[in-house]
Amino acid sequence: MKYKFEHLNKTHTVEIKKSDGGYQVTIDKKDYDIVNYSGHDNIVSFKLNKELNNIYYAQAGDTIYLAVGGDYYSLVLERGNVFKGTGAQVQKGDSVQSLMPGLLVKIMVAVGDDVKEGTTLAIVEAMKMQNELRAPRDGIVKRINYKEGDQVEALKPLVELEILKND
Amino acid sequence: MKYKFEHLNKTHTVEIKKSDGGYQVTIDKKDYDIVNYSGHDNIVSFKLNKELNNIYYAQAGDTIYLAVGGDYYSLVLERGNVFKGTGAQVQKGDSVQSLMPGLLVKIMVAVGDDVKEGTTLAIVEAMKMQNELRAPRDGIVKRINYKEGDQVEALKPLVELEILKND
Amino acid sequence: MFKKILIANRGEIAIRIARACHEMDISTIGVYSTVDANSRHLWHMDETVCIGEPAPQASYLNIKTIIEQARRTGAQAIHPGYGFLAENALFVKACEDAGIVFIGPSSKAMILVGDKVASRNTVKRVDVPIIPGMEASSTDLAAYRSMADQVGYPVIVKASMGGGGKGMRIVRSEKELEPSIAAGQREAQSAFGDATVYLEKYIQNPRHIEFQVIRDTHGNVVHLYERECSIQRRHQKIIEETPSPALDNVLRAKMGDAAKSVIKAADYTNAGTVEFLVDHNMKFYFLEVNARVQVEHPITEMVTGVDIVRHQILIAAGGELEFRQKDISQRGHAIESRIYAEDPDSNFMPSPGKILFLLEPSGPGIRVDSGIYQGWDVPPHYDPILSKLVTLAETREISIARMSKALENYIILGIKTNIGFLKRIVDTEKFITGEYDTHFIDDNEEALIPQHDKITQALVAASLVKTTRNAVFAVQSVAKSGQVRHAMTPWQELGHWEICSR
Amino acid sequence: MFKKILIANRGEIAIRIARACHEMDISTIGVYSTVDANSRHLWHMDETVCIGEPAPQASYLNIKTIIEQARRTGAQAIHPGYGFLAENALFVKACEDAGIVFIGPSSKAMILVGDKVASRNTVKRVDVPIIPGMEASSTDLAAYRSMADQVGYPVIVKASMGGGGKGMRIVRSEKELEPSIAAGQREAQSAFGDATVYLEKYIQNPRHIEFQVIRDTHGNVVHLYERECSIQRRHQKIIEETPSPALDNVLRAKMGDAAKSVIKAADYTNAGTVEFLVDHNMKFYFLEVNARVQVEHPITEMVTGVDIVRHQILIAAGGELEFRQKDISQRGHAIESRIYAEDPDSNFMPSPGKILFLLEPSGPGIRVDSGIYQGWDVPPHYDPILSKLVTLAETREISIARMSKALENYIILGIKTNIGFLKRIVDTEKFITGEYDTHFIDDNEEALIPQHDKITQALVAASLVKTTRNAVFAVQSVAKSGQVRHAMTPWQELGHWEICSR
Repeated sequence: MKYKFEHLNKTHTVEIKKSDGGYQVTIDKKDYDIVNYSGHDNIVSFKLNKELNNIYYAQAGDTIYLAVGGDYYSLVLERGNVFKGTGAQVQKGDSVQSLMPGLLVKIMVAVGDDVKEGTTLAIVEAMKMQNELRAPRDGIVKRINYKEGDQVEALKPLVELEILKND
Repeated sequence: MKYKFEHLNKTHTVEIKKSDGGYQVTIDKKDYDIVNYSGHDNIVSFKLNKELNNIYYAQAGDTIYLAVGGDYYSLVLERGNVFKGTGAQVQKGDSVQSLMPGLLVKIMVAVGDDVKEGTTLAIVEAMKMQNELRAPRDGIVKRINYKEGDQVEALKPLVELEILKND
Repeated sequence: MFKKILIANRGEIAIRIARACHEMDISTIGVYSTVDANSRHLWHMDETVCIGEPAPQASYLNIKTIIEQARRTGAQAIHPGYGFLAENALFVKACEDAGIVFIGPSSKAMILVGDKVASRNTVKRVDVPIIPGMEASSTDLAAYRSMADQVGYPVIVKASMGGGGKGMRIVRSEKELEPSIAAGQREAQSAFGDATVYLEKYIQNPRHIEFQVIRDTHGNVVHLYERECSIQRRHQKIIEETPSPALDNVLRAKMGDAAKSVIKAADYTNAGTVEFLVDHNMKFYFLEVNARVQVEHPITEMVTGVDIVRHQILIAAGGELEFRQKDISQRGHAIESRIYAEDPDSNFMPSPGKILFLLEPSGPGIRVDSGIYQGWDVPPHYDPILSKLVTLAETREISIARMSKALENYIILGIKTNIGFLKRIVDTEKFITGEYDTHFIDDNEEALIPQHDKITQALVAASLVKTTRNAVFAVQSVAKSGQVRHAMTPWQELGHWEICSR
Repeated sequence: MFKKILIANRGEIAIRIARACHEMDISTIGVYSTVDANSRHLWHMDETVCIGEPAPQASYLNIKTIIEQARRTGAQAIHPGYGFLAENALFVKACEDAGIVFIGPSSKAMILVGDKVASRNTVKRVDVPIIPGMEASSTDLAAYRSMADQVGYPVIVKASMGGGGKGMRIVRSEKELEPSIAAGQREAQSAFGDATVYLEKYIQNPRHIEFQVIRDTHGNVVHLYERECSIQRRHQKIIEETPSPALDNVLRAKMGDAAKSVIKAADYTNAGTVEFLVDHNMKFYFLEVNARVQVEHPITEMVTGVDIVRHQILIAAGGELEFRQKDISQRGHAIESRIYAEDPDSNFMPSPGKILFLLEPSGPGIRVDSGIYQGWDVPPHYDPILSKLVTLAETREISIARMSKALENYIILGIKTNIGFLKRIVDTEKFITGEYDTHFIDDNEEALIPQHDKITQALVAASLVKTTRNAVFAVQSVAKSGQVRHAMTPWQELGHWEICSR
């Protein structure tokens, strides 16, 4: 079997096959011998380079979450069109939205304002932490869909921009 | 919905239907009003007679296991032919077997012996506890399938009897 | 003693309080916002009441509704926990007016210690050293500017009603002063509903050491020794320990006495904490009084054997302390790590979501005060604290080793947490030697960044899971749904044991 | 200090020992029988070795294999835990011969205290009171009969190599004597591989109180106070507490001194326990020495703050105790409940099988030493102990309340356990007043029988689950299998919160 896993924007290619007494795993072209494998509902154990590993895991959709000796990994199995957002905001065409639902603490711009890339447009607070939403590119504020004090939803356009063609 | 649950050899009939603001549950012909129900993967909460209950549960096959404020229940949903054994041995025709796998500590009879109902035939040890297997009826020992010191399997005939017709 | 207490909080602290109540045979009323209808603290309550929409202002900060529900349910007292209304003098006053006992200080003491400027003046009168700074807040920028000039930069902007680092800003030069004050005011308004800020001289690289004090209404006052709280990220404590590796017994006794005189001077009753900064010359300065049970109270409970929450309730009911200062000693060494739903790989962005798998550590010297469960959706509306992991051991060295192992065995999958980050902290040389101050996190950034040097093991595990486990899962799921096969006895299922396959 | 220790045990005690090792930077070698390949103790090991078939004789009691594997893996020491080989002098000798440190007493001391008859003689020499009985065992029934006549019935048959109630039989009249000796011999043979039994005067309704002693190889000896172990079922302790509600400080000091002189007289080193019976006149009698770490050691750790397993290792490595008797005091009150896989509804029949759901209690003053996990199949081959729940609180009253609540919050579903039975014990008036003896369980049978008076709630819950939950389960299972839907962020999944529905 061959898999591609994404971890923090890096893709790793993993090939796994049965071998005498275990598995051979090839990661990014390097070979590893796996012996003494045993798998349970949420934990797998195996020896790699003579070291015993007990690794907890859980899965949701294409993401597999792993705890490896106090270190944590979220690997996303790549199969075509996978959601990759990890930053505090995502861009959808010409709008800016919060990745988290939260309280709209402050709107820093008004409709018609000319904004430069990086200008703070609004501040959203979630889990007692404030996040600044910044303009992804230069543009003009076309529409603002919430008012200060509103609870904003995740991934819903908050400030819509008319992006200036830069050609 | 109507259910029959068996608990410690007693069958309870339960009928449940939606009501205004909750459920009406009829147990063995007595009515109960259930309000403020919420259900999760392994816990259900509801109010019964104004008391709040948080009850943990898990299911396997037709058995539902419940923890109710420090008290434990195993309810078996009845649908036809359900396994009901709870004693330390079960009878299958003319043989005696251990309900648990364990170590055959002692065989008290030999082939050809005439045994009375209640005679101890063998002693099996499991989890550091010794269990005596007794003759379910009068009979003659026809066959013994293990020897002392053997690890016996669960529900496999250990001592076979020729049951005397009592007519 | 009270028969019924309303717990005006959520999460691990609500559960902590409910436990103390039940042990004293007091029944508990839990409150929740609509988003918390499935939260674990409700499982520990005898009665539960929905108090409004998710936004804190609409529920956990809604004084009117909470007082109303306490009355309706017949609660004789309210325990506020920490955060939310815990240090809100208006709430304390509302309780007093409604004839409900507030488990904490009187509104008068709360107002005094809650006002950082007023409390500085009180403390000065009993000769406890304070940090040079403003005696009063101001609306005039010039006043701030002249104070900053007087004590010398760097200075620090603080919320007058604050706590927990909210509203704080360090100002290193005059040109930063105005924007820092504005930012501090905005955060203070949002966090405490009061925009008042004031200025203090900024102590460079201090240690943050606080003393737990407990005082009954009969005039008995006892301190329960110190907590070292210098491991902070963005002014937020994340690891605390006691005893402090910095104090000797002479200084410890001196600071303990100072803490008690502050509490007495404020006529403060119930449990309270006196915070100090300690500079590199081991000179200490009064910082503020925290008028609540603190997040980090468990480490004190573990080394002194005193149950702080239980005593809060006893004192609120008019009881007299059954011990004196000489009866209290420190035994062993305790450390607390705060487990937060935040992502160290993404600048500690909050990480709410569904907990897919949970395994909490247990065993000798391990205490977990947890507010979560497997399958729970952590909502995004509140503080990201999930639980607190506390270790107690004979020595500091063993307590650190125990914490490191316990963190490794604290498995939360499905959301991001700071567990790995905490483990890297307790594993650093600087933490182990105890030579750290409040700048520890910034100074050791390199060592604390996730290295992800076990990516190979993770990828091997993931590919093994994908190859061998997902099929098995499907079968298991069917069995779990209770729809399928005839019940087998466990005995019948035996027989397919692996043979020496590990 | 050792670099590698082999832990010749399984379950919770193997995990307890592994924790101590890791905290001391010692790596661990775990052993397992084929049926234990999936057992939790292996997760706590740095290396694991399969030592044979499930039958204890073939694996955990297999001296040759265990010594061989210790040699092969380079273990410098072996910790035996309790049960299995822990008190087997042949094993201790085999370790000594192989140059591997046995973490426990020398084979010489083990032989002495392991022989109940020889140890009685040793104890008599240091003027510690013993129960009247045989000075030697015999193969002649007449000798037993004359001894019984001499001390008067009732008498008790005991296994010479015994412990934990195995092989014991109370004999109330001469006609019961012969069959009881035969039964005791059979059980002794099966449990300890030695059929030798002896007779003692049977003390009516005694309390069972033991003292934990610790002695290094440099002659330092300290007792860590008592454990009250009178709550027993079929001579098996199930609940222990410390301090004992029966002792005053004078008797406590006297018994502590007696315990230390027994240990010194036997030239016993490492941790050991001296068991006493205390009769209704508060007269105490030496019973036996338990030459191992005991199941109930955690309660001593909690009230004294001393880590017993850690000190076992330190002493075995030649270390000197860093404390003296005056440094040790009791603080607070600790209780332990042993969680067993057995069915109180079916005469406590063992109940192995699959654990479908597990939630262990946690929080202030709660310690869980657990050897299980959700999804594990508890095998039928070994002792039914699953875990130990320990509470510590300021007072006995609060410790009992804490235990009662913690038991209620200890959820094990899928197999039968004694949790409900334990809760009923700590809830009885007699337990709460502390007026109990070793006959408590028999005397209070009525109150301890499961009433199942919450069957209505159980049936309501079951019908709600069947009606509303099983469909949801099916969906969940699919999601869990990782086969289906496109990954959604947790944010996208928000929005279907229940509105004040509780």
